[in-house]
Amino acid sequence: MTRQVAVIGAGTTGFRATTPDVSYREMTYEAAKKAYLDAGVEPKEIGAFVATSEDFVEGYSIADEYAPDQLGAALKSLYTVPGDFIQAMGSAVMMLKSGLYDIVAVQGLSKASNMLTKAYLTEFALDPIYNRPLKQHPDYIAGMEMNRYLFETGTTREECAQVVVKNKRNAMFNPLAAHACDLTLDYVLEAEMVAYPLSELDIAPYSDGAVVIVLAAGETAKALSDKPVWVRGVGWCSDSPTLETRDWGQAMYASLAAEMAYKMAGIKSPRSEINFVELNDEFSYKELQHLEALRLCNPGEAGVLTMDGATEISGSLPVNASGGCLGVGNLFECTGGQKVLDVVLQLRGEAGRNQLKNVSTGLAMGWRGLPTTTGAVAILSN
Amino acid sequence: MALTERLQETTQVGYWTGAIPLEYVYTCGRAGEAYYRNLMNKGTFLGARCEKCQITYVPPRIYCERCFDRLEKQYVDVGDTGSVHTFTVLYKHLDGTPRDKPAIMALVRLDGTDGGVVHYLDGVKPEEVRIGLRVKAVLKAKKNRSGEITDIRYFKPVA
Amino acid sequence: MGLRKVAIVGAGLTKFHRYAQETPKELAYEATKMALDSCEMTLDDIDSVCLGTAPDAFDGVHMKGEYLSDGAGGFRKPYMRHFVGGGTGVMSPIHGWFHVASGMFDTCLVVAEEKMSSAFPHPAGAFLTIFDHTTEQPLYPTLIWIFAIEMHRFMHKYGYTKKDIAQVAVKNKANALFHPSAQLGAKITVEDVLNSEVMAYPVNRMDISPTSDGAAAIVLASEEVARRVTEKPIWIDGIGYCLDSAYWCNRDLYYPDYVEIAARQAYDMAGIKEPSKEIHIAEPYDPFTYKELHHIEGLMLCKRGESVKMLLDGVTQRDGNLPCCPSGGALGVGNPIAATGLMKIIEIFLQLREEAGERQVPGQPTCGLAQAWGDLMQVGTVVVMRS
Amino acid sequence: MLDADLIAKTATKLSLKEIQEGKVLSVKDKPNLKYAWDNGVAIGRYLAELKEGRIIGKKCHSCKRVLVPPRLFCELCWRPTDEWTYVQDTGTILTFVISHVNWDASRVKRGQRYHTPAVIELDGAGKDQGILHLIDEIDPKDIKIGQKVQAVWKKPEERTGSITDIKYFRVIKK
Repeated sequence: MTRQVAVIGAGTTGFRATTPDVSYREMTYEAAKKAYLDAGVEPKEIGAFVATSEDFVEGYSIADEYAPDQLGAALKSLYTVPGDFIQAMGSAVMMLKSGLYDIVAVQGLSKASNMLTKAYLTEFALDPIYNRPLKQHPDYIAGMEMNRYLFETGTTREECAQVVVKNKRNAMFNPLAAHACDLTLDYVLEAEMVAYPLSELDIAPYSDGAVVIVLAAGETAKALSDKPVWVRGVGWCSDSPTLETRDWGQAMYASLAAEMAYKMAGIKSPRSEINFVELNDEFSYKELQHLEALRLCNPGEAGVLTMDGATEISGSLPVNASGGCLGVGNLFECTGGQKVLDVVLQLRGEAGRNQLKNVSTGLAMGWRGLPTTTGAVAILSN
Repeated sequence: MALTERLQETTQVGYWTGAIPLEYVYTCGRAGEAYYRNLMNKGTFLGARCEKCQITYVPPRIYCERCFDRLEKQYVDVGDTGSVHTFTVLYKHLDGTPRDKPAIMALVRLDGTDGGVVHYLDGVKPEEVRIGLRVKAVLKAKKNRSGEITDIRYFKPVA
Repeated sequence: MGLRKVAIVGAGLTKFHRYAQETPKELAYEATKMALDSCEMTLDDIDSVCLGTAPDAFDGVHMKGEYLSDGAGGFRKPYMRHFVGGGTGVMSPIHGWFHVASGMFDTCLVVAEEKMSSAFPHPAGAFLTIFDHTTEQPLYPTLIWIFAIEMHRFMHKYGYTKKDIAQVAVKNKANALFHPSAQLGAKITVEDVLNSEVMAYPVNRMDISPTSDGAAAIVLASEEVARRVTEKPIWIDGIGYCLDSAYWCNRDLYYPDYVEIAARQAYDMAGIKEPSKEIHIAEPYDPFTYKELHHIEGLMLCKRGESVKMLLDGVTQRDGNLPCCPSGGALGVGNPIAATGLMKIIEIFLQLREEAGERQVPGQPTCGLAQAWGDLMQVGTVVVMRS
Repeated sequence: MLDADLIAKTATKLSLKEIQEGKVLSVKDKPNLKYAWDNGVAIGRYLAELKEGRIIGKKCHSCKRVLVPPRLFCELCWRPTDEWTYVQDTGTILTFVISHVNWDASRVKRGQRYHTPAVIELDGAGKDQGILHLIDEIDPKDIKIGQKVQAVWKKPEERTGSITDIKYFRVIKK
């Protein structure tokens, strides 16, 4: 019942804005092959698989049909979590802790470039009775949320813009990232307004790519891996989904998901026990809102910390050293997969020029994007 | 090696196009039926009150999401006036093209409730909108109402 | 291997209708509320929630798991959706089992919902886009094609006739007369099935379950909690699930290997050596008549090629030696996909508690099984339960 | 125990007419969900070969199957596939259907031919290695499992690189 769980393998294709040379199957096969090679396992040794997808992101009515083949999971135990990769990872952790399996693989995939009507897609996630008939670009929800967040915390547009500058610059030295840029604060502040106070550059662009990780239960992990990365805590949570009654200023889902993960990991003081964070920044303000929700700083402090450089790679609490969604890209369900991947790479000392010094515990946090109020957190240690 | 072959010339690249060919009719449900009938007939908004949780939902629901008590007998008329809980000025259409005139979108927290309506603001300049602004619903003429959220034309400031 | 014991302690179901007025959230709420009430629990007692619902294309909401969360009791709780197409309903208690068996939660609310009537003009249209977008959709395939293709292969292999298979509809629709949620309970004859409209030979209209709106919910609990809240916990003793390749034309469709593999997993876990003797009652998935037989064979409840004999001998009747679909199944109760699978779990739960009323099978069953199927003739999900 | 009275109150039965005539309120919507899926290596080659009037698969030396549609990996052996291999455009009907319904559940109009889709095991691909396609040029009543069939192709200038470059399969001997 107290079985420990570790990441023993990770594989990715890397991330690009478009990937016209490979099908989604070929892309996933590549990530899976790398993950299994990294873990030193064959699919037949893997007890079960968890895939992530949402039907209309992939363009199928039943997208889970197309998960098994490229994972080596045909005629094996596999199910799909239509959720963030970190939720699926939570599912895998439960499966391993139950004692029924020793090795479980988790898959995330984005062929975002193949989905041509993304605004309509997000709009189709709105309540059909109360919200959808307005037929407006769903970025208005992010604009409204950003406005309320700035109002409640005193955070400024400049502080949000600094998140964009930082993350896109971090991506410059992450060879996996698709949207690296070296920008000035002024350049970001002058970007075209989309939904005041949200501008074009506050919004993470999309990317394609796949991530597969292999998780194993304690003894198996130790036997198979020289450098297991332990999943000390995992948590997930959904707040009220309705626009009319949800919390618009604070990310309650992230707070509650983090509390679950902290409790499991025995973390009492996140700020001193977490060394670095990869969290969801699909919109610039989300990085700040999420940092506060994770209790890594007080409400209203995240912007100040960002301006002070505390969240830079060289800072006291590096946030999105990979470049985050703003620099790597929004990967739909795979977004949390990129977060987990980068925490694993950092903890193994494999993060290249963005490698952080002396880190032993990292936090990965996912959010399901507009218009949802669902988030997930994983805490990993080497 | 993961893939034994890769396309090596741009002219080999190809794609296949398609769409999801479906249409939908969504019934408004038990609570939605009451909400929109009330809006059509009385021009006001209906909420659902959970005394246990001290919450008034707008739109109303048949249940309290927090305690799961039934609220179908707890519907209350909450009027048509409230204040701007948050807003945005939207510069593009759903298809991504720029708007000639930006739309002001807001969550209007109806007075005495914990819910409200997401809709347009009008009769006010974008730069004059503030969180907390007092607003009131402007509805279509009664005969033109069909029991949809678009029976509301917009919310406008009240003195 | 010392797995944590997990029990079902409460259950709720809505009425199934072709067109229900309730929104998907409202349907989910009604089933969930009933499940909580049935074991005198409230949302405060619930540590985690998992949701089973099949394609977004039915309810017509992208990411419908997010949309449904409050109706399913997920407000500010660890809430997660799982999805294996038509097999989702029976995957639901499996996913719930993971929650409780992990030791991370003591209770898990398991909810399944489907509102198929939102899709117009007919939810069948949603199935065009389950086929491979590039290599199959250009031929405009339908769901009925793929079932008829499989049914024809199954009949061809064993020499089964349409008349034999029609008996499944007669049995299940009659059983459903006693199910309070049923949409299509009826006293019909084999001739009625054979004379009903030909949809796609060999499938006639009455070989097919209806499209439905409905929801179902159960409450799972750890042994400690279960013993506290009920005198009649029903234990989930075996789980299994398996997904075959999406290349559905690259295998012989007469036999569902994926069901057999899932069943073997569940039997191994439950310590079952001779399923046809040790399983007293079963709810195989019956979206089409032949599917019940196909699945009975895959579940190894009879030898391959003997399911029709079993049916014609009355073995699978409610008063037979191995009652199958005593609820009335998808054919009789209705088929709101994910909710149907969980309805089957609930039927076994009630039967093992001897609370099935007029549907109660004789002989005090102590071990039952529910199974669902899904995707492109691909998914098997199996749960073995004991009193 | 399920309480029939309680269950009866959980959901309100409507008819299609009641919804369409507005007896209860409803909202209509038609989603705009469009895609362009990358063909990638294997399917790209498959479509290009169809345009040339050929069916290509990829062989797996481990399980000896020729995979059609081709893929770069064998999903059962979990290894890269081996050489590209043409299969014949003839084959055997493994199973088929006589469908009176169209994809959207509407019925085939009177006077029109019923759809007769089949799973066809292509010669040269291996046992049970089929593809989905249509049968034509025969009265549906006369189609039998086990019949030999051959692809009827569109004219070269009409082919676009699609599975529909094969118009249908026709029965070549009883």
